[in-house]
Amino acid sequence: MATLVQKKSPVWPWIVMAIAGLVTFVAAMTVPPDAVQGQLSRIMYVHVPSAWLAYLSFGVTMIASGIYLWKRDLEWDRRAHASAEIGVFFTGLAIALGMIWGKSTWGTWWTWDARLTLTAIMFFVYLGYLALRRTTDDMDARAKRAAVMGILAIVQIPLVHFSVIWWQTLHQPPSIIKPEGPDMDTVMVLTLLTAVASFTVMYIAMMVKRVELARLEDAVLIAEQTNTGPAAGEAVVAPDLSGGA
Amino acid sequence: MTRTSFWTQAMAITKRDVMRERRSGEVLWVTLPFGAIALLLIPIAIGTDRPTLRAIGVGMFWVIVMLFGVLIAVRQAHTESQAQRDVVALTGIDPAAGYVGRVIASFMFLIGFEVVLAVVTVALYDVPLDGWAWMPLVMVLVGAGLSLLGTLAASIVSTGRSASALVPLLVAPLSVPLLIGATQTFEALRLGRSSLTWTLMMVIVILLLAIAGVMSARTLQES
Amino acid sequence: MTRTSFWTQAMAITKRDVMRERRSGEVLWVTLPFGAIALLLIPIAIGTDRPTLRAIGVGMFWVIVMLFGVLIAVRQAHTESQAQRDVVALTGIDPAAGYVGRVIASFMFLIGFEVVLAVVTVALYDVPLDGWAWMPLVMVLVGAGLSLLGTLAASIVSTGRSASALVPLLVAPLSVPLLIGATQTFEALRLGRSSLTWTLMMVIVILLLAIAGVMSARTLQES
Amino acid sequence: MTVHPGDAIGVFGTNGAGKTTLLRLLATLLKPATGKATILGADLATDARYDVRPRIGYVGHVPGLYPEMTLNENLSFIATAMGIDHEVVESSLAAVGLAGAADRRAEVCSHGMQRRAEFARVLMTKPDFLLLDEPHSALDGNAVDLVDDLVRQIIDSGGAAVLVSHDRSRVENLATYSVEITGGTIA
Amino acid sequence: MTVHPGDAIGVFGTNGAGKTTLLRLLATLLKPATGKATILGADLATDARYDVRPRIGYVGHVPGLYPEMTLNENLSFIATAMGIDHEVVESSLAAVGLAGAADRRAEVCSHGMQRRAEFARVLMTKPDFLLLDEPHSALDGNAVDLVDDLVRQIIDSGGAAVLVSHDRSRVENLATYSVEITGGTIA
Ligand code: HEM
Ligand SMILES: Nc1ncnc2c1ncn2[C@@H]1O[C@H](COP(=O)(O)OP(=O)(O)OP(=O)(O)O)[C@@H](O)[C@H]1O
Ligand SMILES: Nc1ncnc2c1ncn2[C@@H]1O[C@H](COP(=O)(O)OP(=O)(O)OP(=O)(O)O)[C@@H](O)[C@H]1O
Ligand SMILES: [Mg+2]
Ligand SMILES: [Mg+2]
Repeated sequence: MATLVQKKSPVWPWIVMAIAGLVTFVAAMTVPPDAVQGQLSRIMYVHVPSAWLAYLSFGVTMIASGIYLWKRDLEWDRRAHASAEIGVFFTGLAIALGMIWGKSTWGTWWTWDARLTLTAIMFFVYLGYLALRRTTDDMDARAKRAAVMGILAIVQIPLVHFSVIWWQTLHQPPSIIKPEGPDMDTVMVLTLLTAVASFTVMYIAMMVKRVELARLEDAVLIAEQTNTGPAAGEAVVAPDLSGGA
Repeated sequence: MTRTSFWTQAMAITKRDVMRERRSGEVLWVTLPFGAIALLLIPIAIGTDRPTLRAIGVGMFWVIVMLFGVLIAVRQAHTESQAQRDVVALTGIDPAAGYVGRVIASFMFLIGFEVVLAVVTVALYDVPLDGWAWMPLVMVLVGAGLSLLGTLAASIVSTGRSASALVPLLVAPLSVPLLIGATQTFEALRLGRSSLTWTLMMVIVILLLAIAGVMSARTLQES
Repeated sequence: MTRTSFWTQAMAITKRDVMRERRSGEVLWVTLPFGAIALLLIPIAIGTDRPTLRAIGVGMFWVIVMLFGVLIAVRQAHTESQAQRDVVALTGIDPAAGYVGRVIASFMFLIGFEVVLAVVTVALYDVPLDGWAWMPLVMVLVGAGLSLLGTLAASIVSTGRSASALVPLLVAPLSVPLLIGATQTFEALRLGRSSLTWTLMMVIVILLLAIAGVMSARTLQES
Repeated sequence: MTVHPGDAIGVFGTNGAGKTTLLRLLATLLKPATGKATILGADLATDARYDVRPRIGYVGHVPGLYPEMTLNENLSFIATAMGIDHEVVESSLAAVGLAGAADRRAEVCSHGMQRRAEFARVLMTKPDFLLLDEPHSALDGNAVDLVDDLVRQIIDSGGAAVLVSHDRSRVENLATYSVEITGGTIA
Repeated sequence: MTVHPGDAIGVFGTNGAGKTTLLRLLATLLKPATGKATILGADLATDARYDVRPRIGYVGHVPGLYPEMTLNENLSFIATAMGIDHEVVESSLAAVGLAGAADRRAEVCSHGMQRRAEFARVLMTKPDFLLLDEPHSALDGNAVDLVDDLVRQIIDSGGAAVLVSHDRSRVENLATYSVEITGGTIA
């Protein structure tokens, strides 16, 4: 179990996260504003990468879950867990920014729209994944149940992505990943790609940190479970026969 | 003692579930009437404007089928005690056979449920009957999908504290493609387009669920 | 040992129900998400046509409240074993106090349920908010009616197995006046008419249910 | 058959003979179909039986605890409903040796611990008439002595007890006399 | 601790000591958190434990019957699943004295009858390794002899048995040796 706790916790991920955040910010601020939407279109350079990184995170969760079920190595379970948690964070960010954006362009915080609703469902599904992990302290049982859900929940992604094609709704249809190729201004595409790249780097740094934390959590759990303390049966003592209550 | 085949085991489980339902009448006497009441209450609540009712009838039918159907399929999570589960586990039944057996039983209840509710819907909502020839197929697909999904969800949560809390979250993501598939099939037919894509999507979801359920059965049986 | 008052007994029961709910999270984590999911699935199923959604939003809200509300209130029929009922009966608690205590607990859960679903409905359906000032009153009336009704139904169920068949038959006719009352109140307000008649109707139903519940409590307690 | 104050009656019989049914009848939990029975002065066929309920201490063979509530909460609920002081809850649990497990949910308590908690409940309500169904099963040596003690206390203070059991030797020690049930008839 | 063929081990301990937990572990129903255990040649921590399940005869202290099914249906379900002849169902029920109650729903059977039905199930599956939790509770004199008989049969034919009980004298008669559990440790 000593392997779970590293002697030195790396500092570089923190630095990488800060730099990646800064790059995204600078990129979003230097690009010329959108002709129609004005300054607010800058939100896009955070909103869209957030959404995509959420996909990436959940994809990694699925793959790590699959590998866990195959190898039964808890390290993969920790990766799946870490990635799901980061994915929930990015989904939340995408929704929050989308709502702010929506308030200014559609005039409402939230509206019935297939993508919005399905994104919200996706958020809750992965919250459910995290909740499922809390229902037991048995690490193997927890890992197995979570892995099954981690794989199943992936159907959310195509659902969210294609929802705009399936229904004509308010939300932007895909403008980059689609059969005819991107139809955006080159500068905007480049900025977007920069943002996505730095978000991906940020994701990797977050993963390193979160997996490290997960190892620590597991180490604590193992310590708790092996050091049983006063045996369970000792809660029961001989009855007091001196005359009762 | 001879080790029994996969299908013998699955059938034993199905038979048990059917028998328990016949004795308790949970689906027949509680879920089914509640579903029918739901369909009855809707026109009362939203007003009996015929065009509106016609427009929403089919959709409502599927929503009620999804909601109550999932409740039917997860019921076993609540109706089996630890001691009963222990006894079944110790027969050495292949957990995958157990999964399949339970799915088949739920599927049968769901088909019955769908048929009765379909009749109620047609009677109450005056829905357009175009594409009714597709109805049996879609019903079977939805029934299969929901029973696979509900049984899987029930086995994922069957142990652990406050586990039932997770059922809706597990069920929601996968029931959405089924719902979309079912409603869009009829929408496509109405608009004269091909509904094959939707059917295909449902078939894929069903296959995924079946594979997931069978593969994870042993894993999930352990506490 | 002093014999306790009616209200002490009722409050003991309420406290027990609240504690069991807090531990199991059945309402908070299962019924509430299911209700919210139902509201989410409806637009997916019937199409995202905004005027239609606006038109049916309020009605849908009440239908979901009725259906799941009754499920919340009858849940206790399934969650109490014979041995547990025996223990409670032998405390000598007045069965009417038991009924009232359970109703109060259900009422509290239902109000929470209504508030959350109301927020979801407003968010998703963009419903017109005229007459919102009446909302708290109507919510309280519906919550009271459903908890009285569901608890009564639950006591009928717990007296015997085959009795559960009666629940839908009991619940349907009595929830209809509540539903009509709730929806027509807002309809009347929208049309600028007085909604007093509807409110009065709900109050009468509630009184009838309360009397029926209290009077039959002792009879229903025996097995 | 009459049970007098100070009596402890042992009831024996084969499986399915009707012992539990008799006990639940005496506990006013079942209504007699035919025949007449009076308990603590109240006719079991009339509503008067409700009034004597708080004076009855019944322990069935299945524990009636709420699994998701702790032992303490389970007993406190009964105490509130019956107007019993909350300190008595703790002292009763301590008396059956469960002081250390009072804050454990009933569902994680072992079978014997749950049965002990049931006896703590009876201890707490100080009944005049004790009805115990297989009182010694699932209890270890210490707890068995406790139950015997409880029965003696009740009968010494003018109460009565009916004990259903298969453990003849132990109950016969305790009982003032015994009856045999076969096929629903008391011999 | 090793159980050899032909051994019957009595396990004793106070309430909450961990006897039931030990038994469920041996029955492969729980997975050991730490430590190593092997049963019928299969390591309890690996998937091999599934293969030995049909050879285990476990009776817990709570009956695992489906209440709405008859005793016959309950046993037939197990028989079908395990490939046992249906005549054996009837003869097993008859062997525990339940021939007359075979078509009664489990929920209307008395506690002792339900326990007898559980033993009929074990009789039917002819296990090599018997795990009984408080086997004598709720059973009348006849049935108790029956259980003792069952245990002797199994160990005579080369099987083994572990009996958890509070009834020391009876189990010590039966057991080849006994162990004591306190606070989760086998003494
Ligand atoms: C709460 C509100 C919103 C949510 C939950 C949301 C969610 C999402 C998601 C999940 C994606 C990723 C889609 C994919 O590529 O598969 C996305 C992309 C996008 N969103 Fe939003 N969004 C919201 C509001 C908005 C608003 C108000 C706008 C602009 C008016 C907007 C513009 C975009 C654009 C341009 C994309 C990139 C589309 C693409 O190229 O694929 N979003 N949004
Ligand atoms: N699911 C659980 N979670 C946590 N603790 C548990 C759980 N089940 C049992 N325990 C605890 O483990 C201990 C051992 O329980 P076990 O049922 O094995 O006792 P036992 O020796 O069989 O006692 P008894 O004689 O009362 O049947 C008890 O203290 C109990 O509270
Ligand atoms: N709800 C019921 N409906 C019909 N018959 C029942 C019901 N409950 C019990 N019986 C039957 O009544 C008879 C007596 O049951 P009872 O539980 O009183 O037996 P008992 O003497 O306590 O047996 P045991 O020693 O096994 O506990 C049994 O034959 C049983 O099948
Ligand atoms: Mg009995
Ligand atoms: Mg035990």
